[in-house]
Amino acid sequence: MQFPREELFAPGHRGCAGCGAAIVARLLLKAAGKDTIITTATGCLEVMTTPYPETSWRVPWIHVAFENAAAVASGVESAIKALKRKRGKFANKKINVIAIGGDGGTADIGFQALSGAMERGHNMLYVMYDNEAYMNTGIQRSSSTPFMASTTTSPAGSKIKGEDRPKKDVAMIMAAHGIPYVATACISYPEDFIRKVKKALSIEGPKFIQVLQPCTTGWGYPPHKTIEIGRLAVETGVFPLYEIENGEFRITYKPSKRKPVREYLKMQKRYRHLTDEDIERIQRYIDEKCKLLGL
Amino acid sequence: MIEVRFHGRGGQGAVTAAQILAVAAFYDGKYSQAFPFFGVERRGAPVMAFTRIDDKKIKLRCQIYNPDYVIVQDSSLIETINVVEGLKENGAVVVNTVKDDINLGVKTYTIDATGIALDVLGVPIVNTAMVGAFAGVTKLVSIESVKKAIMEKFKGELGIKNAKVAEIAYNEMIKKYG
Amino acid sequence: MCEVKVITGTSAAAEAARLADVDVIAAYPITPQTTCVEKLAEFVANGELDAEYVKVESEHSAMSACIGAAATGARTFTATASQGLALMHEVLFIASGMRLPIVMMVANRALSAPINIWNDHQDSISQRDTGWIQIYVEDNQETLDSIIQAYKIAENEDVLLPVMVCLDGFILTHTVEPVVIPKAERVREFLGVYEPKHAYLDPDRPITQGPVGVPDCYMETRKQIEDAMERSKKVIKDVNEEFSEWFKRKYGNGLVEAYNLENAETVLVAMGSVCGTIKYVIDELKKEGKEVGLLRIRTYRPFPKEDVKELLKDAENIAVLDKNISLGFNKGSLGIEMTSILKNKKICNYIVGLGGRDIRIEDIKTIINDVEKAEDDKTAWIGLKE
Amino acid sequence: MGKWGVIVMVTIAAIIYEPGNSIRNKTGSWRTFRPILDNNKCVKCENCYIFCPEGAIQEDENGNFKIDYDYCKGCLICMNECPVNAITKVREEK
Repeated sequence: MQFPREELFAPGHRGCAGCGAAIVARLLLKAAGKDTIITTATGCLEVMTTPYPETSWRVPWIHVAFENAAAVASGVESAIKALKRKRGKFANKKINVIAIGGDGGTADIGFQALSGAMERGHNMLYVMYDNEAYMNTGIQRSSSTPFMASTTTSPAGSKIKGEDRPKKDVAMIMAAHGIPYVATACISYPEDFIRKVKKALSIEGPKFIQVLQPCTTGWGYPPHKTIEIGRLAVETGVFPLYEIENGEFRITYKPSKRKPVREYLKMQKRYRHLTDEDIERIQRYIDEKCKLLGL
Repeated sequence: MIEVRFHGRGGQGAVTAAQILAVAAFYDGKYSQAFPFFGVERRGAPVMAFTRIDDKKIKLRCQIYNPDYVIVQDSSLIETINVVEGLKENGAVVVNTVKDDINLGVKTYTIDATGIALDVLGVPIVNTAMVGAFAGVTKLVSIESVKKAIMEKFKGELGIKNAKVAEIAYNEMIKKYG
Repeated sequence: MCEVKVITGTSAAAEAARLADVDVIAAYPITPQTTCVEKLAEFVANGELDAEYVKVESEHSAMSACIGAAATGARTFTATASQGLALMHEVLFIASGMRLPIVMMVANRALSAPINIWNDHQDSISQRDTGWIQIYVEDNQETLDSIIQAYKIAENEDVLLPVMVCLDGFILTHTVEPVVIPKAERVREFLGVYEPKHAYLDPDRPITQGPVGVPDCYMETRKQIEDAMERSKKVIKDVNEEFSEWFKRKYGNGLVEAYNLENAETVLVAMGSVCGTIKYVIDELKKEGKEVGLLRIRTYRPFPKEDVKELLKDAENIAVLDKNISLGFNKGSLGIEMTSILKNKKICNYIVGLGGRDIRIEDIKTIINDVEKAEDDKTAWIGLKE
Repeated sequence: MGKWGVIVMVTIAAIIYEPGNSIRNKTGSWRTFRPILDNNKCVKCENCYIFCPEGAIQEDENGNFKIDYDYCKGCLICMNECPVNAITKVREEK
């Protein structure tokens, strides 16, 4: 038996068939276990798991607003500390405090609260589930949307070919905060993701994991391809897997030979407007990035 | 009710002086209140602060327009500000100066607070001297309470020295004006 | 037994939070609240208060962290003013919607633009409908006492709503005056320990807080808050009584304070520190044989409708002072609300003290003369430059 | 029965005190295709188990993986990720 069997994320949630965010939640809870408190930013994951009076969460869970999952988590963490110390609450249990936000709630509107919480040194893990756009409200671009991807607010038109800016590198910005642990992960590599979550939770202080999560609706591919596409994102070098532990960078998965990005792009409707030259351009950009990281 | 206005420059501790006076009055068993003129002044700019002293609880919350006393911590202010503005008819002014012949057209008491401060503290911070001088002139607060208030505000050696400054200023005013 | 200190309003607020033994403070400095959060930081640094102090990067995160902490079962405190309160606006609704008994000091200050650090009530009045109980205090003693009372009110199971205690920026926050500071043990005994039954995040009892409020449930959650507001009136009155038994001080009936109302045909209605100046003028006029009354609204939310109706039933001339303005309606919020409660009464609304404009003794006298002469309802701005 | 299930009395702050009660919501009706798992072909690699967004594939007491059709939404990730083609699909007849 390889993966933990305890299911702390209940079925019956209203995510799309093939939802990557649900896989993030399920894997995350398998890694963290039951002594965990989750704060969640407004977004797909929050909406689909808690339409009153139903919840898919079997761990204590709180949602407050879109931009403050990290700030709420810092309040939770502080309360646990104070109540343990002053009133012997929580029976001296080690409680994992985990904030979850999508790329919009993390890289955009929640960025300030995230930066503050990481800088203050709270003992918490922040998990950014990255599906590269505002999926909850119908696929609008975020700063995590990749170059040339078409979204409803960065549409592929006759003059502008989708998103005109490269993807914001949130993990590296978090690393620049000097926190003890930063990692990227992808749901297509569950052992790697679970290992990183467990490792993060074993470290005292603020931790950040950015987990790539393909979205069937937003990226435009059939639901059964969720894992396959995530795997291609990693195999092509589009989304490299690494961790930075106490400032030390380490690639955690190195494809033996990087696949052409064309294979990845061609599977998704958000890239269907790309010409051969566009794909070449993206390939060159990815090559450069991978070179920097030693891929 | 007695209303006092302090004139000083930002960084000279006019607000602290007004507070020390209020605390001293409280130690004497009176009700008191002190507040700054709520400005945006920075170090060096002219500033004001106020103290109210009464035998009963002070309800009034507006600024002070007709003070009974005005305390001028820096005589150079006299050239730029009408320090006696609104002063009550039988009111008085206490000015920090080395001159004896300042004519403001009202009852004026002078003291070389800077000299005292330099002697004892080694720095020209005159707020505690001015509160001592005010006590000496008006007898509205006891010097014991002024000293107590100062020692509470400034801890340790600094408090002792400032209390001494206030006492010297107090005695000088008694000697000078009776 | 008690200690009396000559302190500012912000210090009084900080002392209250210390006495209430708060567990978590999350705050961001802003004028004129700053000295309150500085004082609290000092208390924590010196071990005079055992609390976690979260040095957040904004007011939005201050309230968010308080929500997280309160939802975990901690007693929380924060403080803000003006732009900071406006930045919190979104999360204020969430604090009350999640029924978390957070207590916040608001150092009332005008809103930009133009930027203005001085006092009026526009900041907290603009949070009227957020589901927070609002207490407006007259002096520094009441600041301290009200924050202690606020915990007792907020944590009452009939209430479970957050409370903001509003004190006038600079006029109280930066004014020193004598304040009685009760013994910490006594306050802690008065308040008891906060033991939330409805909501706390605990792995041993996994609950979901803040779900999607579908149309089938949202309206009920609003009605529940309204009902709690209504119930809070009695709780506020009871706490005021109980507080006076313990600490020998009380503030009217908790909701309103009547001053010289019995024989007065002319009555001023106001909130906050200006009530002190009004009382001073009333005392002066009384010496001249003139009777003028004051109805001080202490809790703006819940609004003491019943008390107002009863206490003003014989008033002929009602002057309502507002340190805020509903632009486009040319009335202050208190003016609008008094008009909706009191039918067939002459109610004149006076806009005063915006952005720190001093409210002088003469201004109060002008208002009294004006309302007595007025033939019908009106709005006038007092203290404007010609 | 309302759109969101029966809400008789709304709890304070709409807090949900019953962890994981979304199991009341049987999402199996969403399916167009039904995955069929052939346990004779299964090599117990756990791919279908770990990648299922619903957690609808669970191990039974004999160590065989089983699909819970009450919740399976028919995304067919399991079929796609099965290395030995032990999972096939059939159209749901509705």
